[in-house]
Amino acid sequence: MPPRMPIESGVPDPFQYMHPTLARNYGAWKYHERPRPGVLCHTGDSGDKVWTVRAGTQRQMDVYTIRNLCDIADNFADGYVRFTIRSNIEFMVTDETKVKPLVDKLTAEGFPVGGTGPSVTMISHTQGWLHCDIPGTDASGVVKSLMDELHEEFINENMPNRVHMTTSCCQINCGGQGDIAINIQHTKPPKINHNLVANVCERPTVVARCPVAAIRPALVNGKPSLEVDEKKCICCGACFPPCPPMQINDPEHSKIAIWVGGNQSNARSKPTFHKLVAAGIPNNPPRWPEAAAIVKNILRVYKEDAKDWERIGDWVERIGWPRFFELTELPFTKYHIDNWRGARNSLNASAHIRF
Amino acid sequence: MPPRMPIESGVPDPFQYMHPTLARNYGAWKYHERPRPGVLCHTGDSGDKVWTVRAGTQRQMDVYTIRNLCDIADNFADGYVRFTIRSNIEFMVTDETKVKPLVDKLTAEGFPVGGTGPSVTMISHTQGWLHCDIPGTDASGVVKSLMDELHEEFINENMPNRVHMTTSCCQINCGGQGDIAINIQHTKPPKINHNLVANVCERPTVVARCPVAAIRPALVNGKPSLEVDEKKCICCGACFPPCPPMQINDPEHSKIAIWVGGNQSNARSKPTFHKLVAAGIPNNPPRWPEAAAIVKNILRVYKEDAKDWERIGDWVERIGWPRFFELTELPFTKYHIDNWRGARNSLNASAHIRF
Amino acid sequence: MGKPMHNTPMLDQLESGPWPSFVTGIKRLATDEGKPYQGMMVDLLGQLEHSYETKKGYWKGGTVGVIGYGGGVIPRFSEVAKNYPESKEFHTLRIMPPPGMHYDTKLLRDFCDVWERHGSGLIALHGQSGDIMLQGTTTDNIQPCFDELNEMGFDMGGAGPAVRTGMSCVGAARCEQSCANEQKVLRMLVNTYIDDMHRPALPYKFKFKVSGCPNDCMNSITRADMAVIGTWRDDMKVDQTEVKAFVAEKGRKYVIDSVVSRCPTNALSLNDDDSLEVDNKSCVRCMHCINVMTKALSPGDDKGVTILMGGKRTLKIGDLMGTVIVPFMKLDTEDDYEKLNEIAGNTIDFFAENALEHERTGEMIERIGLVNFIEGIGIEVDPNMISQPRQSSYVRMDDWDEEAQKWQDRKAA
Amino acid sequence: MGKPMHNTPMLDQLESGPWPSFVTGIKRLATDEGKPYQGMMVDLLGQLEHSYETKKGYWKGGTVGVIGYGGGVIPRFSEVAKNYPESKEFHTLRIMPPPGMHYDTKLLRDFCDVWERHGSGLIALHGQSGDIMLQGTTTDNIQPCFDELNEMGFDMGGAGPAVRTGMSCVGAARCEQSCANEQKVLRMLVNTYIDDMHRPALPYKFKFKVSGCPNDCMNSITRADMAVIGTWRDDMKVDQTEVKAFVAEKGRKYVIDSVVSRCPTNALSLNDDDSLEVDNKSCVRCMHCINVMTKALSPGDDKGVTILMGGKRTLKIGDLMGTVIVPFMKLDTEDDYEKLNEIAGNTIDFFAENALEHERTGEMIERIGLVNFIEGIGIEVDPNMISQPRQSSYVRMDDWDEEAQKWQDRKAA
Ligand code: SRM
Ligand code: SRM
Ligand code: SRM
Ligand code: SRM
Ligand code: SF4
Ligand code: SF4
Ligand code: SF4
Ligand code: SF4
Ligand code: SF4
Ligand code: SF4
Ligand code: SF4
Ligand code: SF4
Repeated sequence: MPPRMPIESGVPDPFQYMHPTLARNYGAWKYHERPRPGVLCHTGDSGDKVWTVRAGTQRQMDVYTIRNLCDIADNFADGYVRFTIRSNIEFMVTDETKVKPLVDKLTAEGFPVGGTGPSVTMISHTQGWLHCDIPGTDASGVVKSLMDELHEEFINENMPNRVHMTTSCCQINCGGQGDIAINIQHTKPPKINHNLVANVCERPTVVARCPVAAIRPALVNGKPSLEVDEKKCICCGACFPPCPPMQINDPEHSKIAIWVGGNQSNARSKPTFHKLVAAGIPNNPPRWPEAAAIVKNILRVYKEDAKDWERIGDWVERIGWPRFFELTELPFTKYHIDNWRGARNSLNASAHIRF
Repeated sequence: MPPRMPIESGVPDPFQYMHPTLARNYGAWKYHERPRPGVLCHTGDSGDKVWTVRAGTQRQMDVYTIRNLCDIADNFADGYVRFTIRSNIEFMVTDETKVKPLVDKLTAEGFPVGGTGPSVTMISHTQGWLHCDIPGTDASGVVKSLMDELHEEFINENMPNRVHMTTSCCQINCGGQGDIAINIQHTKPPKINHNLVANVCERPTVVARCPVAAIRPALVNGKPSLEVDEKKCICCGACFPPCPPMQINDPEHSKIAIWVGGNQSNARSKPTFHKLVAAGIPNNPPRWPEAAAIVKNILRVYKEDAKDWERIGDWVERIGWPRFFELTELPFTKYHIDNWRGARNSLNASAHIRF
Repeated sequence: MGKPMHNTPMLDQLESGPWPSFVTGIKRLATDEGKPYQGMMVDLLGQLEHSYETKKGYWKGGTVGVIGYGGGVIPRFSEVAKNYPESKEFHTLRIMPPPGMHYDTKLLRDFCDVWERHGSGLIALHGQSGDIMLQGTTTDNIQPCFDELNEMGFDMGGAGPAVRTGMSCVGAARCEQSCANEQKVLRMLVNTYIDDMHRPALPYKFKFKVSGCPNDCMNSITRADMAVIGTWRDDMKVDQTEVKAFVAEKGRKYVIDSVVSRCPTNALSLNDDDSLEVDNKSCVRCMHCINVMTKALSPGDDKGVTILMGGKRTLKIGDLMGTVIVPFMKLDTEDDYEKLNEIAGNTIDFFAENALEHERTGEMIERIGLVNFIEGIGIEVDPNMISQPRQSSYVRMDDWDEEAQKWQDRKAA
Repeated sequence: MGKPMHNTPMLDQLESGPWPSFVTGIKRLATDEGKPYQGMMVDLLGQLEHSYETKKGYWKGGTVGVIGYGGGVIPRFSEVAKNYPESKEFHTLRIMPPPGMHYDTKLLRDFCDVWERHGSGLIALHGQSGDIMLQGTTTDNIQPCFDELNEMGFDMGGAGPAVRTGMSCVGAARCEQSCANEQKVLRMLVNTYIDDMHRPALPYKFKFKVSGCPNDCMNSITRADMAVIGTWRDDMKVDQTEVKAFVAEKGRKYVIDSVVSRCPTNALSLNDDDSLEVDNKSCVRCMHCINVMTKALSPGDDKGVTILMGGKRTLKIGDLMGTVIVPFMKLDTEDDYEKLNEIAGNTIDFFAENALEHERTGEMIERIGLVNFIEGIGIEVDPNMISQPRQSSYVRMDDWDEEAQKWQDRKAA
């Protein structure tokens, strides 16, 4: 039998799987309301209304969990669902009376209903030790630990504005920019296993990939290997994927860093990158209590101090970084001051000071 | 006779020359008003009032002009004056009835009274052909030409906010940042007079000074000289002061460029640098009509379109650069887009677009 | 009886707490008597616990694929297979979902069934690039599994130096802010350049993301090489009755402080009669006021899209934002879509020819300058591309006059 | 009869028009029968006309000075002295004025008299760095001229790689916004480091500028290596009666749009009763609202200064802004002033030792990084120094814990 050649069908047509009310009102929605946390109600130009119930998932789901969600959709929500970019699942119903039973059922089955409006929604999520070849931590574990602690903030809408958090299990950062980002930060140069370099690494590639040109070819014990200028090395880990013997991950020295103020939406200010606020945090499975404490503390202060519609970044812009560090009691260090040559843009070139 | 050694007296004490009412109320002023263009009235905590009459000068004054101003001060203003950073002269009087005669006298003597509040005040001013060793144009002439044309805007307060303009007669830019800056812009690499290089230039110094490393030592006709890589050269003119045989000034190719939106004050936004809006403008003495026309046009549009208290930069931030180019009918070119590696900060990284 | 479980005291701690637990899910699979994946999942848990204990990962890459395609599978081989032999291969298949991630339950059940037969039973919905990630199978199972999914109408997503799986927001399907037909844009772009997805030959990855409005729920500006974002060109729609109702409900002070003062360009003014004045020429379509007063305000009727290019995350020169390349284009007719397609095609071609190995579009633009890039893809300069003109006089502008003329000619045309 | 005038048709055109004409002034000197400068000014006009015709400058530098000092004279020798012999030397003396540029007429007349005897009769009030510029004299006349001025109590300004003449705004002498004793700060700084002005031995120039408030009428942030700017730390003063009067006069809409919405940090809110609420913790002391409502609002009582360093104009790496080095310090006691003096001294020392030749402080800071600079001058990190913390994770932070401890210790102290 000749091999089966793929049908290059590409991205499938979504309409075949879309809730019929969504398909019918496609491009003709008028406004929305949030009758309660976790529930949206969209009204179409046609007068049609659709209620969406949003619930959290663990993203990496076993088939039983998925089938359970399908059962719920079949019984309570016309048999359709969609997923959000943050791995929340959404059930659409056209009959308002179905909302409460659906919410109750999801809650009973352990799927928290929430994540809408000014809540802390699901943390976006990368692979970690479960699957990636270069992770410094386990994204799924960090997220599970944090979401357990933030459950109340997920199922309520008590924040000043949406909180979009992210995780990344290495400095490549597959997780996105976040209001708060919890990311691996290496603090020591890679340790080289010189025996393996010759066989496993494309040496010119890895030399070229180092952003600060800290790697040079070298003969070690008579074998062709690599050498790292530890003074130059910024511990970014870029050398590790193309050259696994350049071990950057370290149980002790791969730390967690926390960044705040990333904002991808264009609402108010232009999109902004998140900024370093805390580092040197132990990478401490299975519950990462030190990282969780800092995140919760930042959220608490934000919740107390920010005004309606201020994202974390907007809030800090208003109150200023000095006050952010004061309120959160996080230490400010020389590492917060950017030091590359173009960093001038991050300096305060004004008499704008808050007291 | 032994040589007289200097008394290193430094900066003199100003109180000995200060109007007594200013000295008496030093540090204790309450508020000010502007009873008419060119006139300020400051009220002290003591209840003292002082009227200041501001008039334009040509900055580079002959002793007769200065003595004339002294006569006016003696006759109308208690014998005291001060100068502003923009070479305007200020007369202080404590008696309101003296204001009008003083204004009339100054006007009669050809010193325009104005430059206060939302007016176009005197353009700050550099040396040019009158004295500097590296000028591409004559600052005094440019300023005289422009101020003649802007006279009405100096003696009235019809602008949305203060207009602070500057000139610079080479790309070193001794003139400051300006709401509008009228500056020399070289467009061709320096022409080297190889016969003179060996004698006149510190060759290593000039090689080091080039910001893009375009200069290298070379033997020309057997003599040690310099060579410019014309592909790299950005025509900045930095090589000319230390090496006059590298002639950067060119009657044809040294052009005028106009920049807008420089703002040194911290009011509202942080201080900002001015930005290129027009270049390739002929350096055309004695009246520089092309440059003057562009400046006047920008001011006209600003005056028509800006809101109260918007400096030129604030105004453009509100309406956007596309609209600035639309309203002024100035061409937008690839040269407006910055091209150094850190230029990313000047790109529009958002969906913020105005229509 | 199935394979016995390893001791997993650390992972066990992740079973408690109110958030759904991936550990519980994996354990369910590991105790799923008689299922092909049971042993694999037992050892997976073992290896994962080992990672938790030692704080290190134990997967390495390799080469695994399906016939006809050069990418889409993320191969994983265990470095500790001696202790955890059954999960020694644990490859992931990336499958492209319907745009907007809409599913009926039949489809989801079908996915489960296929993956129960050929894989681990563990599915991630979805990966950060939007793929359905079928996580964990052996080299042998890849081909039959993919064949079944492909028969169901699904196709492999991107991996390696290739066009990648794209994402689009729920948009027109359920959002009043939508200014674009997100799914159509996404499908057209990815499906036109599907060859560059399935046979990776670009210098590096290339991602499309589509958001229906500047709220950018797909994070396209920071995470896509080519971001397409819906917007509008005419005046926003203002329902003054709803405005007044909003002011009445919230109070003037609240409206001034939360809406008017927060407009980034001071384009809003509250009139003394509680109606709202909008300076549409200064409005930058940031969405803030529309978000807050969604019943009173909405996007205009003359809709289209903005295109930004060059966004990416950290590797090599730090995070880069996408920047505006096409400030506005209509997407009404098929010709309009064709034009969009061409822009994408020109960009991919230019990228293929000019980027260095392992260099993203954003890094390339940074290296060669925006002007060279847009000239290369046949786009003309526009002041919307910049937040401000150059501030440094250090530039050579010999042919200013010619360049100025180009602009004049365009304006006259 | 004096020397005949050259033909100056181009310059003549600059005699018309309403603005005072420098050409008319120079002509007056050139026709000043019997004055020592007459011939010089005739030829000066000739050379200047030649420049206007040919669009080129004809001065070159050289070395001229006064006994005891290494700088302060800008020597100018004509390259076209053959045609304009009497202005073949045309040096400028830079003399430091009283801070705030206050004069009585006697003093000005004295300057005129000295310059009539020893120079060209042409005086620029003032140079862009604030000097009284006595423009145009011969090498021989420099010393006697300076001697007379020095006897009058005036001293030479800066030139070359030296501390330069400084500037301070009119400030406390006639401005309600002043938060500092500008003239005292300026005199102290310049006079303490006067040796570095008069005997140029720094890597490059070093400028002090002082503004009494953040309106920065001296442009200190963009034009000084060390900018000292008055500000306040407590709450701004609000006279609610005047606020209400202002609202009554201008209307609510105007006040909202011109004051409230323009506050850069949304620190203002107009109450429903037309009083103004100020969030002083968020206020950045930008001055805008105070400028607009000068009767109603004013700086607080707890005054002091902010210090910024590194501002300069274009040469070599493009314009640089000064950046915050000391967010706030009091200047009440003599000890406070001494502290300010020390900061300046440490900075000049560090600059002298660490800057490259012809490198300004701003360029040095850019090259070595802000942190190395502040450590070098003995200042500790402060979040007010930055507009935002780092955005790139590419940094080595091994000793985070130690650095964090330093902050904790400072906070505890
Ligand atoms: C469902 C989803 C799109 C999808 O295709 O899946 C979505 C849906 C909506 N977004 Fe979103 N956003 C979704 C992810 C995002 C993201 C991306 C992300 O989460 O990583 C962003 C940009 C994030 C960022 O900037 O970091 C995003 C930025 C916004 C904003 C801007 C918020 C702001 O003020 O900065 C709005 C406007 C608003 O809040 O009214 C918005 C508004 C909305 C509205 C109200 C639009 C509408 O009228 O229907 C939708 C639901 C509301 C709710 O949750 O209350 N959406 N939204 C995503 C839900 C994620 C989740 O499960 O929590
Ligand atoms: C006299 C002078 C200071 C001196 O020591 O000589 C001065 C004096 C005053 N300035 Fe100034 N400024 C003076 C140069 C400047 C400069 C520097 C310059 O002109 O190059 C700036 C910064 C320029 C810049 O940003 O480009 C400057 C930025 C301001 C501002 C901020 C304006 C803004 O909105 O951006 C104010 C506030 C205001 O307008 O109320 C101000 C306000 C004032 C006030 C109202 C302060 C007061 O309460 O007395 C003074 C006079 C008012 C008037 O003209 O209406 N002054 N002022 C300078 C007059 C220059 C001239 O002859 O025109
Ligand atoms: C699976 C996923 C994380 C997740 O759990 O969701 C992921 C996982 C990996 N990413 Fe990623 N990236 C994933 C979305 C992203 C995103 C998010 C996005 O697409 O919006 C980004 C940031 C956006 C961007 O493209 O910059 C991202 C930026 C990277 C980079 C850095 C690229 C760069 O130019 O800076 C690398 C490194 C590389 O490719 O060399 C990378 C590399 C990797 C590799 C292939 C690691 C490697 O080089 O061996 C990871 C494979 C993990 C595994 O075992 O499956 N991944 N990666 C996401 C893809 C799932 C999917 O197909 O849906
Ligand atoms: C006279 C004056 C212009 C004027 O007409 O007012 C002036 C004139 C010259 N400047 Fe300047 N600068 C003058 C204020 C400035 C300012 C303004 C300021 O101080 O606020 C600046 C910008 C601020 C700054 O310091 O960056 C300025 C930035 C320069 C530079 C560039 C310095 C840099 O680091 O980028 C040079 C080039 C150099 O020194 O190598 C320069 C060099 C020169 C030289 C010495 C040209 C040279 O290298 O041979 C000029 C001598 C002209 C002459 O024949 O008298 N001049 N120069 C100003 C000094 C008068 C005074 O003492 O009061
Ligand atoms: S962030 Fe790093 S470790 Fe985590 S999935 Fe992405 S590439 Fe792998
Ligand atoms: S960790 Fe980064 S900086 Fe260090 S050697 Fe590797 S690639 Fe270079
Ligand atoms: S701007 Fe240039 S030409 Fe003009 S005075 Fe300054 S250094 Fe001389
Ligand atoms: S003009 Fe500037 S860039 Fe050109 S050679 Fe001279 S110093 Fe270098
Ligand atoms: S990006 Fe805009 S159109 Fe798309 S879901 Fe978000 S708010 Fe709606
Ligand atoms: S959409 Fe944004 S920019 Fe436009 S008026 Fe509303 S708040 Fe202002
Ligand atoms: S800087 Fe401030 S204190 Fe000094 S004159 Fe200007 S407004 Fe007055
Ligand atoms: S001084 Fe500036 S920052 Fe402070 S309240 Fe007034 S406008 Fe706002």
